[in-house]
Amino acid sequence: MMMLGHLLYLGLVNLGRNKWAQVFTIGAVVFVSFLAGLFLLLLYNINLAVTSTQDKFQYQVYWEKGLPEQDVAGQWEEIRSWDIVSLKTFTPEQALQVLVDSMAGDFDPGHLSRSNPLPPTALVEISLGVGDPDQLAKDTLYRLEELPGVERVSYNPLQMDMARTWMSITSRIFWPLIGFMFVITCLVVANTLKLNQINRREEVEILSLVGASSWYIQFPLLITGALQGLLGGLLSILLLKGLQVMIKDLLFFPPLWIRIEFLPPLYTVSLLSALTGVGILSSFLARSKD
Amino acid sequence: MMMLGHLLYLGLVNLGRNKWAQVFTIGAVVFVSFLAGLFLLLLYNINLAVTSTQDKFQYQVYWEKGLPEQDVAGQWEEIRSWDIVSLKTFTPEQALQVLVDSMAGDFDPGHLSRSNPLPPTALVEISLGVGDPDQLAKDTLYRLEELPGVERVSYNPLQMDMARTWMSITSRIFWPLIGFMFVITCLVVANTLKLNQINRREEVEILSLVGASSWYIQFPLLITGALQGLLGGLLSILLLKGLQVMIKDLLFFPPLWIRIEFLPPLYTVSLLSALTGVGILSSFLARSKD
Amino acid sequence: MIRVRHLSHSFGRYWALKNITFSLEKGDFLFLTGASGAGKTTLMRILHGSIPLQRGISQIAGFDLGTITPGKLHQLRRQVAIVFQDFRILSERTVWDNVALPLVVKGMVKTQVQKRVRAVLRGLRLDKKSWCLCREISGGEQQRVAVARAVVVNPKVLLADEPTGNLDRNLAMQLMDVFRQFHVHGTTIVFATHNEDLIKSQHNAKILSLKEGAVVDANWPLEESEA
Amino acid sequence: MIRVRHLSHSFGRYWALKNITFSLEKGDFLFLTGASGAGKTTLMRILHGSIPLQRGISQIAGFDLGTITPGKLHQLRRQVAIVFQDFRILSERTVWDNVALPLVVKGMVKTQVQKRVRAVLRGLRLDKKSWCLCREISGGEQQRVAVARAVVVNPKVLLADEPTGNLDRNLAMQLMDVFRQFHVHGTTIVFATHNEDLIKSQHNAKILSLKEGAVVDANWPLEESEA
Ligand SMILES: Nc1ncnc2c1ncn2[C@@H]1O[C@H](COP(=O)(O)OP(=O)(O)OP(=O)(O)O)[C@@H](O)[C@H]1O
Ligand SMILES: Nc1ncnc2c1ncn2[C@@H]1O[C@H](COP(=O)(O)OP(=O)(O)OP(=O)(O)O)[C@@H](O)[C@H]1O
Ligand SMILES: [Mg+2]
Ligand SMILES: [Mg+2]
Repeated sequence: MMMLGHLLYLGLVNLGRNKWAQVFTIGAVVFVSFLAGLFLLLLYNINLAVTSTQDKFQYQVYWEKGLPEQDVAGQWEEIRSWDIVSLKTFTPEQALQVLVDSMAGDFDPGHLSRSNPLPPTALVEISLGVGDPDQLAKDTLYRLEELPGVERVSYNPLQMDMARTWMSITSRIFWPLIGFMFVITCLVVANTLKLNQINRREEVEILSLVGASSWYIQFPLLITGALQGLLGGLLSILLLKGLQVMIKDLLFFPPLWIRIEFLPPLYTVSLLSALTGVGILSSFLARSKD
Repeated sequence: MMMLGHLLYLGLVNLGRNKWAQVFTIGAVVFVSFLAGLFLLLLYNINLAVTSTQDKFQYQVYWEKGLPEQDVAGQWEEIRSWDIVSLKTFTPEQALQVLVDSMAGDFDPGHLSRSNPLPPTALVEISLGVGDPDQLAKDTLYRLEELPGVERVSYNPLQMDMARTWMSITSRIFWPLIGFMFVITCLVVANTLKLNQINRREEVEILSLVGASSWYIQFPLLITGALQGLLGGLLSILLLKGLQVMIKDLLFFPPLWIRIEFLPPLYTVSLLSALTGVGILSSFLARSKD
Repeated sequence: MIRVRHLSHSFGRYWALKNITFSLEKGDFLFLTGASGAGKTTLMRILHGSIPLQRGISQIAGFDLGTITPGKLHQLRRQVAIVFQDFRILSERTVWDNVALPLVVKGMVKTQVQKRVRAVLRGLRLDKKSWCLCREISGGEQQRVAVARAVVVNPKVLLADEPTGNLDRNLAMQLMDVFRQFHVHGTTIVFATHNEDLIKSQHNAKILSLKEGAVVDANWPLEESEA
Repeated sequence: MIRVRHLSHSFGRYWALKNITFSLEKGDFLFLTGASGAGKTTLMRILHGSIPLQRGISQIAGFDLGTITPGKLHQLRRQVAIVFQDFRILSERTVWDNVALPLVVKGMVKTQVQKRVRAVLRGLRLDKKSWCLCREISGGEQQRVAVARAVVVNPKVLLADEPTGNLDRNLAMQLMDVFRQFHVHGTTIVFATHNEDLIKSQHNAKILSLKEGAVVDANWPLEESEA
């Protein structure tokens, strides 16, 4: 037990040797994981933005022309009672107004309003957040189409494709990225440990010659690796948080209105433990003879 | 002269020592610069996409209602002779048709066409690629407004803002990113050189004791650093090219139609020379005592 | 305590040891002599387990070097201490740390360690240099640190490879006194040296002379009486 | 050739050399003696420029160690060769490479280098070990490599710090022969040793004895006649 404490202490002492090399390494670990964290932050925020708009799905519903206003209004009430996000309704008059507004200045709708060519319409927005989005989208489509008096329901299938594409891109980039981060960190940490070890080669040999067990020799190296990973990770998370605070409002303007959020705790904790693990791993890597 | 060749050779020989450490380092350099290259590639391509749409600027031109068709057509011809990218023209009939098409199915435009409320319009697209975009946009606006019979010219000022915002974001990310890449690469290369040097410490000391000049001792280290940077850079560019070929068509679908392009030669060459420079730089860093 | 039979060792095609046979009992004192390159260091390193045994039989302090596993080697080395010809001390540590190392590595309690280290350093006239770094002491002082590190564990067998090469006559004699003390208390000692004065100074010592890897002379019967 | 006046040197608060004064002419042969820790190595290292001069005057082979710049040190070291007590040879290089090193570093042409190295290795009985790595040769062989590397440059001054500690009597005498050859050709030699037989074997040699950093004995007048 006392021995274990002693070995832990030796691992810590190791960090004090080759000071410059340690600084270089932890620096490199910091920068690498910072870069990776930045990438993560980017993806995470784009993801937030995409899902907050793209998991909603819109239908444009057209009723038959000339339907009594009360009937249509009744159906609007019904739709409103469904599990939807929002409903925008347009009587033929409102639709015409929108149309006219979108046109050049002094366009007189007078004669149009007398024989309005437009049907009543509504814009229904639902959330695809829960369950199978495909099924949900289809179900809602049927329900809308089966409302009496509804002539046509249009929607943009591309909208869903976009969201899906984004997800597939992220997942394609995400894991390779994380993998990369690991490999680099591993390489960098292993490199210093290697250096540490080469530097300690004589010491290790002498330790073994005076009767130290290989456990006594290897364990401190492992601790050193873990500490390097952990320290580098902590510093890079601090840096990242600083950056996030600085650029929080960078995209907070029309039409984006995106606030850059920090990574959730789960992410940061896994980042840290991953880096620590990598540090330990590389202490094994460093044992390879050269 | 012969001495110089001998020293170059020594630098090369250095690469052969601490083989694992060299592999780790060049590996780390490769991955770091690959990551940076990936970032560059991403930015470069988004930039391409943004500028290919955003450096164009659109005006919607509305003529007075009831203007003789020939007059308007004559002006269209004139606009077409300007230095513009594209011109889409709409007679009142065409405009109505577009309007009708955009509406629900069986909407009868019969009575509208008899007293068409819409004016002749045109969509003018110019390129802001050369000169001062603000000035160019204003000039074209005046020219269009001064055409006889033009009632109003509208445009979306946000369009330019978006492009500007993007540019400002990229330039904010770009240089820090490049800086980071440098720092990491520097750290990683310096680390190995440090290792190399610690490993050679005895040799260096002995060389000095038997009468070697400090030039004889330092120059090979410099060569080693440069070679590490260069080699790492070359490998990472190869990797990047491979990736680009693989993901070229990842975004080639509607509505993006983006083909991911490789970095232009200027970029790759500067990347390589920068990495080589960093290698040399870090050979100086590695000289710091610890 | 030590039993070597038909031991041969080659580095590549060069035979550094040729068919060596001898035995030592507990408490024996052996001088190993021979010209430079005769194989003295090689023999010591085999007995200490730092070069694997190639041919023949070699037993020391109850361990068989032909069958010992790497995991057990450190146990052997806690019984069999060695003074290397090139010292092998940690130049960046203090004299004290170097001498305490074999005890610390065993997990001995601190007060014990201090007592032992202090005694040994005093015996070798190193007490004034305790807190000097080993790269900052003279050649002869380094050599004595190497000796101190070996004797501090109170080994069953003490292998000393040319431990007086950097010492003047006085110190060499003092060092012999230290060795004799251990010898008296039952430590088996193998002492490689070129110094004939030292050999003469020790009575009832066994002497083994090597030449180009083979035994050329010995002052006691090498073959065991096959009882 | 060597002129040392009132030279003192301290490591921290410890005075390793105290007010040393002596002079050597071209072709002198000096034995430097003294117990372990007397300051022999320190004096040699100052003369070689590996420890900066603190107090007093020290001139060697036309260089003044008080005013020499780091950029000129390598020129001094091409005239003044040293055999270190701890050898300082490159253990991962071959014997040949180690001995050729000072010549390669000067930029000497290859054929010259070969001729010289071969001659020196033969003189020190190392020709059979030319292509062995230095970590794979015996202690005495390493010591001779260190000597070979020093004499190969044909130095004006040869500083040898305990160059026979790992050699048997025969080899020590052979090494003395090599030194004598250089001596005859005009090399100034400073030889630190504990071996009294060696000192006796050399006639007309000067002898300087140190004790705790001070000169306690010398067989020639130390103070220059202030002409
Ligand atoms: N690792 C090795 N590889 C190859 N040859 C070796 C190795 N170690 C020793 N030798 C050779 O084996 C022979 C015996 O070496 P050893 O070190 O045992 O001699 P020694 O008796 O200790 O000599 P010395 O008195 O000079 O220390 C020498 O010729 C040496 O060159
Ligand atoms: N770098 C150093 N820092 C502190 N003290 C030192 C340093 N180098 C030598 N000393 C001390 O100076 C004294 C003289 O050392 P030096 O090496 O000159 O002795 P020496 O005469 O060569 O002895 P030996 O015969 O044992 O080699 C010793 O007591 C030593 O501990
Ligand atoms: Mg030996
Ligand atoms: Mg000395």
